[in-house]
Amino acid sequence: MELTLNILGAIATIVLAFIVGMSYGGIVRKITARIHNRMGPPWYQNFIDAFKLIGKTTAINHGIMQHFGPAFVMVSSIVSLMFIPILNNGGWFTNLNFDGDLIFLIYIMVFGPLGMALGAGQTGNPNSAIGVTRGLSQMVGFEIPWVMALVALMIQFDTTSVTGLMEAQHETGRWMMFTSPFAFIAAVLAMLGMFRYSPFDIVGAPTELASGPVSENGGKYLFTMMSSGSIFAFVKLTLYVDLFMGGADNLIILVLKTFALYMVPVLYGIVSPRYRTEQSIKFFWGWPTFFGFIAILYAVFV
Amino acid sequence: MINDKNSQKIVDIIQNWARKHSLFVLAYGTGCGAIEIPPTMTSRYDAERFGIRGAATPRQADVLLITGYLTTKTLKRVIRVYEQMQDPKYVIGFGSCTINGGMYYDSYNTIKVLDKYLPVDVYINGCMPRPESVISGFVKLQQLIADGKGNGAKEYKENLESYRANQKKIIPNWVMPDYNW
Amino acid sequence: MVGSPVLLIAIPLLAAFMIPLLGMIWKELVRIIPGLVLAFMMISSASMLMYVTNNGTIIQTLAGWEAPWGINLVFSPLTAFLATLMTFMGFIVWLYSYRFKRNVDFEPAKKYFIFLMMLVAGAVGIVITGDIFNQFVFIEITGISAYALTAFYTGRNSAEASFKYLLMGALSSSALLIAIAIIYSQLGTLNMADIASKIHLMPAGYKVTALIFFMMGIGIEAEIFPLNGWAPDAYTEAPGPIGAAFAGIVVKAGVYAMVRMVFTLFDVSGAMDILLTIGLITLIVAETAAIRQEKLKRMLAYSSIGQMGLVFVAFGIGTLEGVYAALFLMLNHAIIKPLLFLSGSQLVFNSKEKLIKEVNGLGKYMPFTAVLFALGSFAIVGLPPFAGFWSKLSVLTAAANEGMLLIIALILIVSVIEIVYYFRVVNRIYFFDKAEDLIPQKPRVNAVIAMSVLGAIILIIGFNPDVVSTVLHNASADLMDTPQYIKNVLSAGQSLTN
Amino acid sequence: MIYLIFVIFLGGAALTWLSGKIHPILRDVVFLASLIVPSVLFYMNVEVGQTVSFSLIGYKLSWGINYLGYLFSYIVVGLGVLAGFYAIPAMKGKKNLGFFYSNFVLSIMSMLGILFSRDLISFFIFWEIMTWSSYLMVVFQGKDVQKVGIKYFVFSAIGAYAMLMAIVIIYSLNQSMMISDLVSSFASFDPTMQWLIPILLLVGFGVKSAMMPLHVWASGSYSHAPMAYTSIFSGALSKMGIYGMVIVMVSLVPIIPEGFWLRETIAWLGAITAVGGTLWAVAQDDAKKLLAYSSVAQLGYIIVGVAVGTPLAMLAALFMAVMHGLFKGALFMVTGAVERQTGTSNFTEVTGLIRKMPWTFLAALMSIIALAGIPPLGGFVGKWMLYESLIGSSHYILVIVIFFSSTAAFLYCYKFLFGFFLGQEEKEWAHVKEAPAMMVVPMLLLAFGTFVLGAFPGLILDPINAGMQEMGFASTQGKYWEMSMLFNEWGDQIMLQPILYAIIAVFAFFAIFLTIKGFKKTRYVTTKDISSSGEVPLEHENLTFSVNFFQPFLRTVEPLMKRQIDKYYNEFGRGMEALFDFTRRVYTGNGQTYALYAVIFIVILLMFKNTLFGL
Amino acid sequence: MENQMFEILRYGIYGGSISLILIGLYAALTKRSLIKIVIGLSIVDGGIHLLLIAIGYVKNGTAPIFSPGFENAVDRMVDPVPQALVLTAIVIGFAVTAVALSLVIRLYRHHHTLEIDEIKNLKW
Repeated sequence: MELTLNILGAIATIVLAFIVGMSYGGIVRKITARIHNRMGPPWYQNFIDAFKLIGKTTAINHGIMQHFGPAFVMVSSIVSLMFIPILNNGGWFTNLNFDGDLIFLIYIMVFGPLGMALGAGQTGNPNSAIGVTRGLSQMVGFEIPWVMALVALMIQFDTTSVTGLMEAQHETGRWMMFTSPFAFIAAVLAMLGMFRYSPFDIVGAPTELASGPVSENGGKYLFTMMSSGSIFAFVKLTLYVDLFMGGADNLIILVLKTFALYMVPVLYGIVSPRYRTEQSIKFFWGWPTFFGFIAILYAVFV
Repeated sequence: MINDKNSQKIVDIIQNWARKHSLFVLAYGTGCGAIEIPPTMTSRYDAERFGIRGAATPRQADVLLITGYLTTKTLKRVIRVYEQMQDPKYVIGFGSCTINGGMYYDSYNTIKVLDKYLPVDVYINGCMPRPESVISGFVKLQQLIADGKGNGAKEYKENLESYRANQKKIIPNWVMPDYNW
Repeated sequence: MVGSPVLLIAIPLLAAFMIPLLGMIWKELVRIIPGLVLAFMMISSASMLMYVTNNGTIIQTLAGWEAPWGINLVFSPLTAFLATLMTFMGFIVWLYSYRFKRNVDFEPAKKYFIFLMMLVAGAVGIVITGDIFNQFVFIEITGISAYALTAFYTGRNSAEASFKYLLMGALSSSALLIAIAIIYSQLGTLNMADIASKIHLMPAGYKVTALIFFMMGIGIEAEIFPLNGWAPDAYTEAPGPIGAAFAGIVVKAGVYAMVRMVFTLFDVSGAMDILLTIGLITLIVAETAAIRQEKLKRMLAYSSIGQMGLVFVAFGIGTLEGVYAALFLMLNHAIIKPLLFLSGSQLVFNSKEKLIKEVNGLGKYMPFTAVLFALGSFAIVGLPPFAGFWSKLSVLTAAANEGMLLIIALILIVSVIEIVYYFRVVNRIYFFDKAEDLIPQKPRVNAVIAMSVLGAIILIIGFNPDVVSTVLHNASADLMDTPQYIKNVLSAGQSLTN
Repeated sequence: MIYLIFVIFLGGAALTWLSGKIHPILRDVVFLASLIVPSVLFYMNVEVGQTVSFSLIGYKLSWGINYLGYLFSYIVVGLGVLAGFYAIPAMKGKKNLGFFYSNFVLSIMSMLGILFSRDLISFFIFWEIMTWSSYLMVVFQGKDVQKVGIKYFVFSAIGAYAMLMAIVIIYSLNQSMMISDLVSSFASFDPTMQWLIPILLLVGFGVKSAMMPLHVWASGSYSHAPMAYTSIFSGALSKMGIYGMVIVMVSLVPIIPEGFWLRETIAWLGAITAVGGTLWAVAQDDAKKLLAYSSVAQLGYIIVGVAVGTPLAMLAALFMAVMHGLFKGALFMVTGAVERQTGTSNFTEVTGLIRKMPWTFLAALMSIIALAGIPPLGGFVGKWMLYESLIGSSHYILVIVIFFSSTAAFLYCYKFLFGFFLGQEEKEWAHVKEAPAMMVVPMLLLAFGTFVLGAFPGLILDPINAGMQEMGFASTQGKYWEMSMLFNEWGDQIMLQPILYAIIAVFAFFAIFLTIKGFKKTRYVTTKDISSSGEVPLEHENLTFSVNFFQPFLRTVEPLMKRQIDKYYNEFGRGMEALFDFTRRVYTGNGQTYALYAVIFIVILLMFKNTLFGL
Repeated sequence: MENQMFEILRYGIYGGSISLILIGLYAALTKRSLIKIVIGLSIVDGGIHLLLIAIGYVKNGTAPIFSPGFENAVDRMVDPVPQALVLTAIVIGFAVTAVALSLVIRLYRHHHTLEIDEIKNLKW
């Protein structure tokens, strides 16, 4: 019985993440359009796209890795979702989150890009492989400040568990973005890269690489990629909210907080041109890393 | 349940609705008409409000937009791109050149009637067609899809041999992989 | 016990002069007689070694004159050990050079074996004599036969090498004579034991001067640094087995003479440090020179000099352990370096310039020789489980027990250099392509036997060093125990009259 | 019994060589038997703590195995036997195979001997046997022998002689060669020696484990040895350095006053090794070189763990050592298989083998996932523990450095998979077949091992725990997670099944979804059928992207890679050779000069006799 | 007086022999001709032999032979040992010189010169 409930809860979580993530995507398209002084598509446009992609009657692949690549990506998204506390008090969305810690999350989050990279590699499309190399290079860039921020938190609260960090946050009663501001700055700057909006969209660079790693994926493959991307966005946002913004007591607060956070990379991206790979790596190893370093010093000495 | 005709119909209706509202366009800029695509997509005319969106590769695209005249040299590529697209897929012939050759009616190296080589679902008349007419063409396509009449791909598959014959007439050295479907 | 000490000198000398006569009877006797003589010497000295180990030193006086007056031969554990080693090496060299060149004429073979006999006799004489002038004579016998053997090939280079050797040798004999003159003028005796017992009577200035002249005189034979200019040339130009004989026999005799002088005859306090310093300088200079050599035998020669430096370092440590280590090193070097010379000269047998690069790829064509050369290289750089490792280890422990960390470090650094040049050659033998025009020489059966005996000894000592440790312990104790030596000789406790 | 094992090894080595002259098949059988028989005897009959003692020229020697050695013996024997099976088809048709196989056996014997040594002398002897047998393997293929082989051997010799110096110093202080005596009396040595001995020993072990300034031999040697051997060279032999380092770090360093600094230095050296190795691995175009540098980097992590030395860090390091043996062994085998089937191991030449060599790919994929430290495979467990231990012991900057390196490792991980197996299927490699089963099975077994250990790390953590307990750590049996002050939610559970289950469930669901959805309409197309702007790539057109693979990244990190320590060594070597060339000119070749030397010698001695002879 | 003279003479002989040694050494070290070098070495030998004899000499010495009428001359006998030594040394020196000269001949055949500076094929 408990198991059934757990599974139901997990499914509910996934559905929630899917819906929220997809809606955010649509809303972003809408906002972008408004900034461009356009009408833009409806906010549910992404759902329509996704549904259409399922409805594609044919699909091709170049081999087993391309076939299963999207599944790898999905594993990364959903498993990390399972290990992240959605709400402060758990409830329906508890899942496995008491077992999760940050190091595990960092690594399981890499699982997806690797799967995507394998799928992209198998297609034999040079654009895909180039996109992948760029993506991996950029990942080396933004992971540094991100991990520095996380390490700063771990030092400060003596735990690597997400739930542990959240509890600590509750005890102090203040959001971590205020108790450890430098870590927050570093993490947010790293987040810019994580979401791959411009100026860090070199990976998929539409006019240059023909959408990069996914350029050979259509139909169901693209659908899986897209929905896992949406879930993943939700995962990342929730994680940030959990860590830096005190988590959320109910879904509405969660949505508000994640949405507010989401606007940072989106709005920054809309008004930015695109960095080359070197530039983006150098960007991440510059100020964000510096802030990360300050955050660690702050955590050690304050 | 899938075999049940009625339910299949319902599914079709829903799917067609989705297809109609989500057109990923591969704008193959074959001729001068390509200049009309940017205004169509950007702020002034904003095709995205119809769910029309650019696609980067044929694998992801639903609509192949042939913008203008098609030289014999480009035809091969266009056929290739079309065949790489996933079903269901649609072709829009853009401008007079795709209908009857337009101002290139007597050119030795353009094809005159696109329909002989690819199953065109919607023609957009004009030389050049303005973005308004492009959008109206898309709306027409959406209607066709909603009615379940956007069957260009099916037609192409059924009449593949005649299409191939026509194509091979234009393209002398035919070194292409066979159509996968 | 077979034979007696005097026979070890008399028989080979006699045989040396009998060889031409016997050769008239049957030409093959020229080759066979030396073998028989050397075999007898080997067996005899080995049996006496066993006797000495069990029963103590044998002192043999010649012509009935008692110790301080007459000449006596001392067969103590140390000298017995060295004599056995030398005669054994002599036998191996004979075995190897039984038909050194396939179509060598009668005349050269005759000369070769005459001088080889004299060389062995002289070297054994240096070791077992108890009289410094007698020792001088034996040094000269060894020297003259060595000059002649160096010039055995009639090429221009061998004459040049021989002349350099001779020049230095003449200086050496002069220095020795001067030293003998000084000692005799002060103490009026030439017997080693007698000198040792009276040395404290000698004024310090004379004593040191005599020691210095001795050091120079014997140092030339023992290849210490500034005096060893002749050595690389002689090793390079002498026939391969003679190079082996130099490394295995002559130099060992020189080293023995040197340490007997420093440890037994003179009680000069600073001599040990001088020995240590000279040894260290020799080691470093020779090994660094070896790394840049282009000729194989010349490289081996420098390596040999370097090893002698290491032996002197070990002696210079001055403790019983140091002496033990030095003797162990001498033993190993006397086995391994001849193996290298023999197999090395086999490898470059058909090449004109005898360059290192001419051994390229010979591992495939001369598998046995190449394996033995590689084995020798592995052993001499001190890789376990081969013989060289144990001696290196004992040197290092001896030095460590005296707290000489810097010296340990230097020895080890030099060992790295050694590894570089030996492995360069081994690599060339096995992993390079053979030069087109070089025809590999097939070793003859006797050469193979000679080399494989040495190889087997290397393995045996390597896997079980205990087989030699008793002998070495006795020998080192013998060298360190001067009063016992004096007592043995002067009282002639167990003298043998003949 | 212990003697018997080594006698069988030695005899097996000799017999292998001899039987090679009779018949190749006999040789293979003898070879395998001489690997397997002693191993079986070892596991059946030898128990921990059982020792035999004997004495050799005055040194008391003793052989026996302890728990730590038992742990390492798993790597040595397991990898050795598998690589032995792998070697037979892999080396088929090469020359001098008798030599190769007997050396192989000797190598395994020497490694086992190191683990058996309870005294320093036999430790050193086996160490040197290991060194030269591996050296002979490095130069076995005869390419670039002088450069690579000599470099390897010189560095090994420097390490070994540093170790030998430490050994003789220990002997002079202790008059005993037993390791246990050293450990018990180390505290009574004077502080200079307490510093000197561990540093010398660490230099020795650092060379074998490719620690930073001593690592320059590694890339060349790992890539030049036959791959069948490199899998144990990198997988097991380098672990001997780690084994020694563990002993030093645990038994000696804590006793040193201010030994903290030594720990920190070694840890930082390890971290720099990891970063440098990773960056250079990313820059390689040859699979062997890539894996070689990757080994250097992985050993860097292990060194960090050993040097930090908290119980969790030690647990992590030992776990990673075992894991590294598994996955790096498998990866080198994969490279060997690819090289055997295609004739090259260069990424710019080989592509798209996934459908030609699916099983090899599977092994490569699993090993790479383990290497990258991605859950659920075993590599993750080690990295996880390492991070936690570093954070727990306040090595914050070190964590970042390690993390940087392991993130950058994804780059070369992907390069390896992509270079060989993914990408365009070129016509040139159309004929390539899957490697023989005898090669594929060992690497699949190793790869599967990473999977098992990822799900059930307790299997190997228990032996590690036994080894650590023996070295004086408190028992951690059954509470590995609690050791981490940071994270103990998993209580006494030593399995990571929740992760595994979650991953498998999700993966299975979506794999099924992707497969079933439109099953009939899902088609496979060739890799030439890509959206290349409508252009039809012809058969001979090479569309593979493999040159300058990570150019932007490398351009970014160029300043870091400019400082190549190899260059300084080369400069130093050249300088020394010039110096030696100069000094040997004292031998002018003129007999008179030599005579003059003699006169000068005697004059100097006579002039300074008072000072020199202490009159 | 006579004693003094004898001592002076003795030291004169010592000095003479040492100067012979030095002269020979000078010749061996500075002369470029092989023949002269060999001659120099012989001179050194001669000096040393002289030195040895001088060491053994006793004032008004007689031959160390016990013969009728000279039974009490033991005190006046010169030391026989150095003489024996010198005899041996002379023989050895002779042998060495002979070998040296034969080598010189051979070197001359090959090099057509006696300059020692020219004969440096083997070096370093």
